[in-house]
Amino acid sequence: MSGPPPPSETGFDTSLYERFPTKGRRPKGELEQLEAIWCAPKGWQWITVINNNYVGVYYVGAAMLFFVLAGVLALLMRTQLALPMQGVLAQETYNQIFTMHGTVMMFLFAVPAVEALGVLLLPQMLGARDLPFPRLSAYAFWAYLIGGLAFFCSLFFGLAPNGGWFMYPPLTSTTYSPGINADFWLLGIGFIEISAIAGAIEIIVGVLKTRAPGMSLDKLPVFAWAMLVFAGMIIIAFPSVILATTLLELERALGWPFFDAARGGDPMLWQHLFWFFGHPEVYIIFLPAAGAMSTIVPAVARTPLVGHWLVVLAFLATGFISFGVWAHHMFTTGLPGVSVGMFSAASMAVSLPAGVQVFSWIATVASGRMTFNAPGLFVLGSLLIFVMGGLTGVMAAMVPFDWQAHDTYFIVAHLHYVLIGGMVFPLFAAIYYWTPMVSARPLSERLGRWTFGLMFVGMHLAFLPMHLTGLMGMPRRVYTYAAGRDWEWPNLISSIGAFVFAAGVLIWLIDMIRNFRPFGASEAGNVYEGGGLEWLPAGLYSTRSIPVVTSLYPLWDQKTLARDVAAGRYFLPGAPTGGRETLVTSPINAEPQYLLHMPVPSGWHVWAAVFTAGFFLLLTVQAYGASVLSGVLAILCVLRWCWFLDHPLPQRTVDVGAGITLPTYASGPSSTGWWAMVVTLVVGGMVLAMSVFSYVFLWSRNPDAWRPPPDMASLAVATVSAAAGGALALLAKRHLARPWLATAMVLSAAALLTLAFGVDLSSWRTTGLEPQASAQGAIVHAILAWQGFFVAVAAIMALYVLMRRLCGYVGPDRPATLELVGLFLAYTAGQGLVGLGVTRLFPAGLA
Amino acid sequence: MNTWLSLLGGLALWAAHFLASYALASLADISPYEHQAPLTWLLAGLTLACVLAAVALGVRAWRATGRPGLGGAFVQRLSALASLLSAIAILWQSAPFLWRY
Amino acid sequence: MIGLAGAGLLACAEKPAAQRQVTGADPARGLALIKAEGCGACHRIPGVTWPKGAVGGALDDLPRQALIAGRFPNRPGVLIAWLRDAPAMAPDTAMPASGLTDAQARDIAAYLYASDAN
Amino acid sequence: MRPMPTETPPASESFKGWPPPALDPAGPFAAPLNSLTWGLLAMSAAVLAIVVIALALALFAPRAWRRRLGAERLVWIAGIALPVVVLSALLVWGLSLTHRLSEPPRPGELRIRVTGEMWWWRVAYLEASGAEAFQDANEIHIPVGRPVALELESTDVIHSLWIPRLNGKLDMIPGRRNILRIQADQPGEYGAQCAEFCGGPHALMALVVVAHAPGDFETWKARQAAPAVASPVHAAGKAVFERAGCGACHAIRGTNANGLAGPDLTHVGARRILGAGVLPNNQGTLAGWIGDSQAIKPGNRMPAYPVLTGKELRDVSAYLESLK
Repeated sequence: MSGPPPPSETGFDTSLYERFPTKGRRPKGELEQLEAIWCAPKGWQWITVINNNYVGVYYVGAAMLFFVLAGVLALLMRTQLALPMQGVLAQETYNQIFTMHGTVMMFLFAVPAVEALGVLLLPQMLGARDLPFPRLSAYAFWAYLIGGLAFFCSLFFGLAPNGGWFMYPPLTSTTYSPGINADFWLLGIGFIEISAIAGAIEIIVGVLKTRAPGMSLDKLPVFAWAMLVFAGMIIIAFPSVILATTLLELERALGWPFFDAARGGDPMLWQHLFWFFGHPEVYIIFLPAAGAMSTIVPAVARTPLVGHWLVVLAFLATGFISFGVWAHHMFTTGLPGVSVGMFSAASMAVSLPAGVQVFSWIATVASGRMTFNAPGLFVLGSLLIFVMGGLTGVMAAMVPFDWQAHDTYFIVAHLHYVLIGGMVFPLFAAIYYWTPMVSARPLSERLGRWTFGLMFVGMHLAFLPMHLTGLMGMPRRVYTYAAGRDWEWPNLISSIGAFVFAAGVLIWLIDMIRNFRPFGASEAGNVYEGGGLEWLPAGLYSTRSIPVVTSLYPLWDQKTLARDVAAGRYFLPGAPTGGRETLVTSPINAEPQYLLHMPVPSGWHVWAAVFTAGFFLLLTVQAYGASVLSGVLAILCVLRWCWFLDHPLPQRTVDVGAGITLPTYASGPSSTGWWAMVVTLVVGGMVLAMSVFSYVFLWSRNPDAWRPPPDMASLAVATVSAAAGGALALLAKRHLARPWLATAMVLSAAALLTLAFGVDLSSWRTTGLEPQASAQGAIVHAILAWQGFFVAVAAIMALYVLMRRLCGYVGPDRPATLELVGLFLAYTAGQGLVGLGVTRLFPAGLA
Repeated sequence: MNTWLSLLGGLALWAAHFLASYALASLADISPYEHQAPLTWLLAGLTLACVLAAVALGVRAWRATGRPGLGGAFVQRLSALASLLSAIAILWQSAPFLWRY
Repeated sequence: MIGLAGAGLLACAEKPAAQRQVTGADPARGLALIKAEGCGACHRIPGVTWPKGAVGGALDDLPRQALIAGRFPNRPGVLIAWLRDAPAMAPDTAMPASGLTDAQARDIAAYLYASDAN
Repeated sequence: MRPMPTETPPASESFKGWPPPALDPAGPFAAPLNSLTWGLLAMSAAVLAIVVIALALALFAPRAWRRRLGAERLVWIAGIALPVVVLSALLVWGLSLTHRLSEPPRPGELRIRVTGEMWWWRVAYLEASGAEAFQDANEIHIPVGRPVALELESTDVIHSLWIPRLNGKLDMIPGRRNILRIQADQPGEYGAQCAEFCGGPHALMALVVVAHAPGDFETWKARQAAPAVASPVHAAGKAVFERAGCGACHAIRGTNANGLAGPDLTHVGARRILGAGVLPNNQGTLAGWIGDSQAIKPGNRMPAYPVLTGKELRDVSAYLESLK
């Protein structure tokens, strides 16, 4: 390494890496013990399994199931629109089907599919045994599968949502959507977002904390960079849609007028909240696919990625700038001139990083020897289609052109080009490229070429004419159109194209049925000679030993790596603590910090997912009693699940290989649990931030209707008790030497928070501010409800700590639980203070 | 921690500038004519400050690529380019507000 | 073989009754007139996919009906008079006086009679 | 033997799809949008050509070419420098055009308030002071050559008025008023469509903008402002109209029918198209619509009237058709 070695991040002596690969034979039975610990599920156990290579395959399978289902809906729509004034689908059925097509594709296929790709590939790619919280991603999968299937089945009862995938009120409010159709969307999708956020937390902590030693940021695979930015964007964007669906559900169920113009609300608030999530979501869908492309292109071109660091910068830039473009969906709503110009500028700037990646792929293809196998073809097809979609996107970013093109079939063409070119084709390339890693047989090249051919031709046949129909005046979401407007021939071509595309997908399905054999004893291996760690020979326990990483393409640069890893000559050849474990390393230089003891398969997270799904879906069908019961059961399952956690092992430190010893317990910023709690609180913070935005927005709509806040006395009492509660919670972990005192501090902190919330709520009730009466009443009560939810969770956590104390599980040897509860309670206090400040001091304080 | 700060600092500056100019633009659109000039000057000053800060971050990171820093030359180079590109993006984004006539 | 036999059987569906033929008229022009006048607002007419009105009777099997509007013998002359000025023949009908010329009425009658030939 | 079943409902030339209305401007507000569209299409074609050529070279060019292409330099030049230049130019063009096209209406312009209703358009012609002179439905009549300020509002859900040949689209949002300025250079009919999904028969919510030469716009306006002329011939129809309770939703100026829920029928006979772009306008279609409008435009707010006898239906539709 040129020059002095880089400074150590955690004080770990990197010269210890020279001890590897170790010499000599491994003790007998070490591998067999490893296989016994990471055993495959038998019989009913396949439901309770938590290995990422099982859950990952389930996840990708479920996502592709929803892709095919939504694709069939698209075929029904194209049959209806093939000729003018058809009667194939009744008006109401068509409206439900187009809403479901959009919603299922965006929420149940696109985001889960790329998340599933991450769950399936990241651990092996980063050289970890599994994800840091395997039960959390299993919970996220089961919640997604149950919720998604129930949501899709609403179509068969004619109860599917019919307000468009963006659900603009007032059409979707009670006055014009009295049925529970809209509730299926609001509760179903709001709930699916929770499983997406759970997956995102898992991926952030996984990429930052569980990398193989030596894999510093400059050696982090490009797909892992993409997943890191992808998960970060979910954490910032999804809370906005969760808040929006909650507010609309409150308006529908209790009549709180957030979006009802007559009572002070404003429909534009929904559009702001929805698109602040909506546009980052399409980049959330695009980034992992682009990461997969940047991994597959070097493999099929057999040369390293040109401009690797520029592509990584493109991910970071996309991640940030995509949060500044949301209003380009609202150019035709009469937004004032200046902000429209700003969003137009940002919408154009966001196309820059995409251009960087496209030309990096082209440069990589030029510098290598391209092989036209199935992944190669999908990569070239994706590149071409995505560029065409990106160009129409830049066109639509121009405000005057968007006045003509918005809500017409031109935009339908643009979004399908960008999504199919930017996500579906890369996903199919990824399926063909990585199937040999999980299946005993690779997919067939001949069928792969047929699939690509039909999908490529079908895609252009279907969506190229739509640019024309859009300019010919055909609006979006029309269940039929009058004849005599010359829209017949382009629509007929589009319908034929849709069926050709579907034929391609059908051939892919046949190929999967014939060749896809997962969970077998052996895998087909590195058919396309990729360079990443995921191609190391691996069993259920992932790689036999965790290698030291010295370059970006380890398998290309170290020929003997595979043999040494399989022979157990690196970290963790066996299972020092006799359980499932992996290495936790530091975020920047990946220096080993401690050994993470991981859970074994259990049913609790599956029951928790079932009851959480039950809570939301029973609420949708207005079975309130059963829903509350299901909710309580879900909480109990989660608490039982937590009971397994935070039990330090008898061995305080263990030898993880070549005499290097690491602690087996950690708390504070170096522990994975701490990072997961911080990221969760960022999600809560984003919901709070969007609530404050909503509060200011609704105030700006009619400032004079705003009533004065309650008296200062209640403000003072609530502020003091909230602050005291927060301080007590943070100090509790310092007094673990006397467990009873620490527990008492946590309990009193929760009590103080409840007191603060009670004072806040009652003082607002005394002012007579009714939530149904005005927008102010609605938003103030919404902020109070969100704070009340957090105070309730804080109370449950405090009681949980009490239970732990009664069983003797609170002591100086295990600070983690108390530390995390302290963090949560402190955040709740902070959130209470912000809520108090905003609702009482703004605008009264300014006057 | 400062590695992350230097890597994401430029882009965070862009985000802060975006939120500020969105708030000022909304304010400008609903406030009477005589308030337009001071708001424009306010944003011009803010833009200048953000651009200078981003460029400074970029130069500091560029100079650090020689010295062995945490995360090595890769992160330093990334931070430098991220900050410089953020400066350009900030200028780009203030154009609609500053050039309104 | 069975398919061929089946097709053969289908071919001998009974021919439309000979006497309901309108000579010297163009059904295509009749269809265009039907659409221009908007007869679909009240009647379901073969060849007009939309609108399919439900105020008047369906005209799918007009050639085989014995009576027009349940009152008059179904012959070309009567149908043409009915098309031109129905209220004169039945004061309580909802069908308005269309003001069609004789040639236009003949084209429409030709189309309606030929409408179930396929 | 029978012709292909392509039926053509009211093919007034305003709804012709070819040439594409968005590329066939007929007024000063739409012309710059058209030139911008062609400019953008040219830019997109050029950039796509660059990408396709680069990709083809990368795949099939001789080794020497590919080595030059396969360096980070390509990403810097084609991926960063070129787009920044192109996008900056587009931004300048876009911002200036946006600014020029969003000027507020000048005083003295004709003001028409168009309110989006669930699946039809309420059109109110306003005096200079803003007071409502008279109401019409599903049609906007404007004088040629003069800009007209359409004040767009909605009382129920979000709609969007889009007249492709005269200007871009603008949403009608409850609780807000947006101003869409249009101007037609030639007399004629210009088709318009609701562009924001408003539930139910959103697909059948069309509108016609009729541009008159200045002379006959005044005569049209005068005749429209006048109340309905009660002719004795249609007394029977008028009686049926009152007895069936149509006055509860519809208004006919000059009679005691003053309902506000439905469209104003004072001059319904003169409308070019019935049911917001759905049916040609004659006595037969009026009878069909009154008899059972649900069969024609499912989900619309007008109930069916099976209670009327044949003669009553004929009388009331004759009466309405006479209201020219």
